[in-house]
Amino acid sequence: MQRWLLRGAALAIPALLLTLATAGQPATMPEIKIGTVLPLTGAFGASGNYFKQGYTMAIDDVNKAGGLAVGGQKYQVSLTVLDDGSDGTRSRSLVEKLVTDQHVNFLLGGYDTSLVEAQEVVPDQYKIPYVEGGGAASEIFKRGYKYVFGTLATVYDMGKITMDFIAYEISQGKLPKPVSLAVVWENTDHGKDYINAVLDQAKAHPDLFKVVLNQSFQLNGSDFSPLLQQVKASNATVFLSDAHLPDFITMHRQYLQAGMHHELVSYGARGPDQKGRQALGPGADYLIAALWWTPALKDPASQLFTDRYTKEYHAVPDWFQALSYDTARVLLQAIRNAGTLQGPAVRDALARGVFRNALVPGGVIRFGPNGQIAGSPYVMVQNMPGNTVRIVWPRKLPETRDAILPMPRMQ
Amino acid sequence: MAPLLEVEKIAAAYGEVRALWDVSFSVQTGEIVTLLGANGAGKTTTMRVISGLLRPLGGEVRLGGRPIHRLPAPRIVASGIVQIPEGRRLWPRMSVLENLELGAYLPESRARRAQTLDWVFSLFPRLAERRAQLAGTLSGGEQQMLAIGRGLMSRPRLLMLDEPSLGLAPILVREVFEIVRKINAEGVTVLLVEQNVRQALELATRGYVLETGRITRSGTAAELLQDPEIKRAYLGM
Amino acid sequence: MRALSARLPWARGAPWAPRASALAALALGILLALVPAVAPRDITLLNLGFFTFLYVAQGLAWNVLGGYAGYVSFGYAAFFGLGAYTTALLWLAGWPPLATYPVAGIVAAAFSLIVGVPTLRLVGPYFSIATIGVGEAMRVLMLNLDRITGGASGLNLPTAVPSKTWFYTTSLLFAAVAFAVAAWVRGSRVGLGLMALRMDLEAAESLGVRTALFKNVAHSLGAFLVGACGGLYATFLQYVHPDTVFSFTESISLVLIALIGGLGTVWGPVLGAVVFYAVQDYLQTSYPTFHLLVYGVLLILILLFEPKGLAGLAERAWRRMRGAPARLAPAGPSGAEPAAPGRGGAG
Amino acid sequence: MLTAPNLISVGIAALLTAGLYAVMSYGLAIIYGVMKVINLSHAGFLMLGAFMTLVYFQRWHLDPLLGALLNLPVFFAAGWVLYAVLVRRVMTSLPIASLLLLFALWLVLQNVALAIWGSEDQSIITAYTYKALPVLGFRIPLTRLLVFGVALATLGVLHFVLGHTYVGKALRATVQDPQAGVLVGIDTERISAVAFGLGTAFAAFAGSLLTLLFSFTPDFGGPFQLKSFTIIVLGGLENFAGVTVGAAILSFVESYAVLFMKASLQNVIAYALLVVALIVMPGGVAQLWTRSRS
Amino acid sequence: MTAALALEHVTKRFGGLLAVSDVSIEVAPGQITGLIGPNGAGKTTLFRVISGGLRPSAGRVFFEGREITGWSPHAVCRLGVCATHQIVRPFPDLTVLENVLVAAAFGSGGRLAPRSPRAEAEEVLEFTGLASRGDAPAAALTLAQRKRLEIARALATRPSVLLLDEALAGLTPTESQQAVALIRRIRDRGVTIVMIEHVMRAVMDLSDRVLVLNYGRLIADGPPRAVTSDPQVIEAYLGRALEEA
Repeated sequence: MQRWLLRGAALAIPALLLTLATAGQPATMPEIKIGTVLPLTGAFGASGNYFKQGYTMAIDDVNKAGGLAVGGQKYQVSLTVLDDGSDGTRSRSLVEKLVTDQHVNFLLGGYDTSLVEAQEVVPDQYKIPYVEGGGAASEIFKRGYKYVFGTLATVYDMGKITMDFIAYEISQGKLPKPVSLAVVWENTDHGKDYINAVLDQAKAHPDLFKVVLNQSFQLNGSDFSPLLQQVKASNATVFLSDAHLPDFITMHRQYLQAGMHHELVSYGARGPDQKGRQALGPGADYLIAALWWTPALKDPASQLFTDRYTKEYHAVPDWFQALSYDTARVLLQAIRNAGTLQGPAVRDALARGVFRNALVPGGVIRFGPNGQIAGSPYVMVQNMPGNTVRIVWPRKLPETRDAILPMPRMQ
Repeated sequence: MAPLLEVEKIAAAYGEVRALWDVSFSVQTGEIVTLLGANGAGKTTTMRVISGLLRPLGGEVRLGGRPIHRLPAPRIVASGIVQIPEGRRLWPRMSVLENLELGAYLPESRARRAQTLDWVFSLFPRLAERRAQLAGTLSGGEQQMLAIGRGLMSRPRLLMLDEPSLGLAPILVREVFEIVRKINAEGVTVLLVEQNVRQALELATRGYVLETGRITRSGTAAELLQDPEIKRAYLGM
Repeated sequence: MRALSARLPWARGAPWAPRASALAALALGILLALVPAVAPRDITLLNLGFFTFLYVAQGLAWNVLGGYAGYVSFGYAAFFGLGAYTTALLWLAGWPPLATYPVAGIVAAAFSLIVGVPTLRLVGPYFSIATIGVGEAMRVLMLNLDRITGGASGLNLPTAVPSKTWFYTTSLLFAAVAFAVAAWVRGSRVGLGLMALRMDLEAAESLGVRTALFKNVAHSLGAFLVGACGGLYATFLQYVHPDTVFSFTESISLVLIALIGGLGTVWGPVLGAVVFYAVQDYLQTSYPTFHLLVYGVLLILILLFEPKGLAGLAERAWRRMRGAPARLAPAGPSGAEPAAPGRGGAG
Repeated sequence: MLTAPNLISVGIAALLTAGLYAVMSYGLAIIYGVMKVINLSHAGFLMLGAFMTLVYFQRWHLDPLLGALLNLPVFFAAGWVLYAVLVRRVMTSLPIASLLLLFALWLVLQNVALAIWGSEDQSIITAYTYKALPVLGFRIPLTRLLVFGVALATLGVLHFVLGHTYVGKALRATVQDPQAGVLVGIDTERISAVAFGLGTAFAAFAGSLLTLLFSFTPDFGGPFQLKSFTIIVLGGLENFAGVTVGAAILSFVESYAVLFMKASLQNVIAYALLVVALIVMPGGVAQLWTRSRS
Repeated sequence: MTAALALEHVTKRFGGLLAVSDVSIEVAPGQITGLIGPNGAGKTTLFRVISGGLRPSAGRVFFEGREITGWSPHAVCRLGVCATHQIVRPFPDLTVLENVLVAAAFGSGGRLAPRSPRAEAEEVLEFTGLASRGDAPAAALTLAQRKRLEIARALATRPSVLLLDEALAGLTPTESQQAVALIRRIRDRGVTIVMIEHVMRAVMDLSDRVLVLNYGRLIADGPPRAVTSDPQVIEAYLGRALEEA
């Protein structure tokens, strides 16, 4: 019979190891634990790491300032980051683990809509406020969760604003009326929101827009040339594509290699990304993008952030870092406002709060009743030669300039 | 003069299954010696031990007085023994010429490749005609010739043939045996494993009978041919 | 199927061994079932249990075809995914989750027949490659069936879910059922046939084993269990997405569990799943950036030094303790020693 | 949209892709042929080849095409060493063991790359990245043309090596009947090492070529690997000449199918072809005209 | 009386090779039939055509009057025709008893009605003299024991017709004699036996009738004595002397 004992021991040992390993170290000063599960590896690995940078910067800020004052008590803020490898199952179970095992007080969101969707069931179960800046699909906020807040304006709005911009340019005579559009979109929630906005706008303004191609493609595709052949054959004037970074790079490279040209090309939020510009070189020039944030914004908060980030990481920040920085700051501010670490109180503080001095265009973050950021703070930018960008929309911003349209052909 | 090949008390097994117990025999330079025996008697196993495909459990194999039973198979080929396996084992999707060229794979034989090739083609003019053809498309007899030709490409001192008549029509068997005789006449010693007892003994100078992993009889071909025991073993008469 | 279920008194040498194995399993099961009573609020523990049992159940299910019969499939995510979506859709249609699991299993099993009948005719590695194709094709296909699967948005499921204790217990029950099935199959005529066909398909066939039938039975049995697990998983997660439930990672996990634990043994997948999930969980928390690296190295070490997995290791340790010489590894191409715990002591 | 020029330009693109596909599958075919194991670490070497090209490019401004050439000896050596210290040890046990070992190797390679280069997208831009050549009124991207040309040239060299050198012939012989090889003095162990080296070298070489067309991360390679499976299965697994045919079939089917179906279903084609080919023609496409051999 | 086994014009082609050519045979129940011929004559191919491993290119196969042409091996086995293999292939990781159990549990097609497969397996082990090795892993058996196990497994399927492919090859004379005795005892149980054999003495001793195959053709058929004195057979076996050819 002894060997069954042996087997039992074999079962117990890993469990024991686990217990030993996860026994926390006692903190010397009161601590607020914030946890996040990010895709540090896998398909969204790059963006996940940007988010980690933004979160870390915001938390370092308060710690350097002597901690976060909550209800008259100063707290050290710690950040626990786990990697889900871009996998939904793991993402969700790790978030729960943060709550039940690491006993975090608050949660910051993951990156990419699909992973946020997997994570978002947890916060309400444990009444732990969760703020995310990495998922923008409207689907996330349709489920009625009370503890989930998002700082990214919807992708639907991104599509809509892009169309507004195009309409304006038509009115300026820079694009023909009606303009023909070829639209391709990645087969994700993100892409669906985008195409829905484009189609809605086209339906609302048949005099302005004519969608001549509407195709979806698979995320992380390796070869888009057959798709681009169709885009070419559609003879559209404007080419719109909603893609994640790797797909954007691959697709636009193939686009340029095929010698294609449209009067206006936009890849949704892609274009001014540093990685994209490095990967495409002059090929990325004159692309139009709709962004949640850009270092080209001249408001003091954005400028300060850009400087600090550049100093720390020796690179120019993109919206990923800015939005994650904002996201963490909103959460910290809400805790401060609530004056307590109680989940429900902080949740209410988030729901009611008006967070000024944010980096997003307009500088104010407020959440709508569904938890998503109210309003649609977007800017449209155009890449300029020499790795600079120009803000081209909305017209009301002081730094806005005219877009160069039709886009010049690449030499 | 020491015999070219001496096999002394070799024993062998496949895993835990014993196949050879105590096999000893020898082959003199210039001879054709045949190993006779029923299926499963251990003829092929003996060959595999000699050519280094199977490590013996005990005993010794010597070529020209030098022990070779510990050498890896390629070194045994280099030392001058080549085995033409049962079923030919050609490379079906390679041409006749390529099959032959690979027969001279070892650096020693590579140097003389062109000469050897001429010699092999003179022995098998049919192979010369079909040099570009894929081996898989040859007829059975041609395949057997190619197998022998491939073996000769390494310029062996000892040629071991395992059931060359297998699956061949009688007329082709005759042709193959004729060629073996010719090769022998050109100075290549031959060790032949055959089921076709009479033909093997017509060709060989001497023979050994292997039964269940042991040598049970030996003698000159003429002696064995007359031996009633041989008839008994093969026809049960 | 009555003939199939004719149980054989089948162990030899130590007639107590399978009974001891069953007793040990029963004791362990009862012990584990008491955990929620002792620690009803330890959600970490309950979650750990839930996932571990879920993997135990699936590892055991995979092992029926993969271990006993030696048909290594990299495509079980298809069954898991189908099960998850079946439960999701029925749950959304108002069914209680518990009632959906058998249906989830049946859907997965039905699909396994569709795939299995042609692909199980392929031998060894070809079958494995084909299953990679089937698994990935299903994932991409499901991503595009927006109407049914929610496509790339996935499906949000009802937010009212049972308690952690319920999940823990149900998952434990699944593991227990899978264990019973796996142990029964191994001791029965079906298992005998499966092992025979693994070692020599032609010989088994010529002794009257309906190999094609048995392979498919094993396949769909595994698929049924994995499908049901998929259903349970969907309930737990309250969200299903094709990329998640049809992922290659899911498929490979089951192979790894069986391999780490010991292919073809009853206890192997149990040990394998515990180590697989616990180690992963531990590594993921402790080395968020390096966990896969560590995991890969661990796997290589197991393959190089203990190809029979933990069950083999345990057996070896046991022999060493008893001072008995380790049995010679069989030399045949079938390699993997199917030594079950039940027969090790007698060898 | 099914205009003639459109169909032709899709055809041209498919042809160019086929060259790339062939090169990226050869390594897999060689290793499978000699060792009868599917190299699941193929994707890892594609990826590593791409990253090494990046390193050469950044350090020494070495053009990716030259980087590809440099990768050949570097990765040949790496493959040889890996075979000697790792792969060889599991070749005698279960086929599944070698399969999983190579899978684990992929995991390790991927994560080593992650540790070194991070998860960000990397890419290489050369002076000719966006250049294109007009051919018969169609604009052909120079990089694609280069990749195709290099692919053809390499295939030529490979065919020469396999068909006209002793090592190459010994390799083919080992694929067809290793036992017979031993009998003429071929050291199969060494041939296996050569095969693993060559397979690795070709994977890395293909990885270098991919940098001319795609950006890459440590995760890069997976889809290409699956396509390579499909290609060598279509080609008949042991038939090196079949690889080219398999590559062409996959490339053309993929390219034209997108004209009739959702682009997001593109990859299903490869997977479905893989399964169907395995079941319907286990000997690959080549068996359709060499049925006679039994 | 129906023949236990009947072949009608059976031909089997592999590509261009004619392995079995137009063979028609009827085997009476209860007899031992020896099937001899030189290597490569098509004997094993013929066995595989009967036992279902190969579908004949032409011709038909009957078992007790029932056509079984092209049936799969498991079906043929369960009907009552079981073949042993020339190269023994026990299930290496199973014990001897388990090996036999596979056959008893699957191959018997309900012919061991009152007995459990295990009892049957044990009885067969007893009968074949392997009882003492029942718990040994099959991989650890000697060649003679493996040959015996091969027969035991076939026997456990309770066949009406047993096809033995070189059951004696590689055995020592003593082992061979034991095997001959075993085969005789199997016949005494009423099993029809067709055996391919190279050990001539055994064929002569055992067979009621001998069939000779050469180049896929049936060249002789008759009582052992008559067959071995047939000049065609002698030629096929000992070969025509070269100069006479």
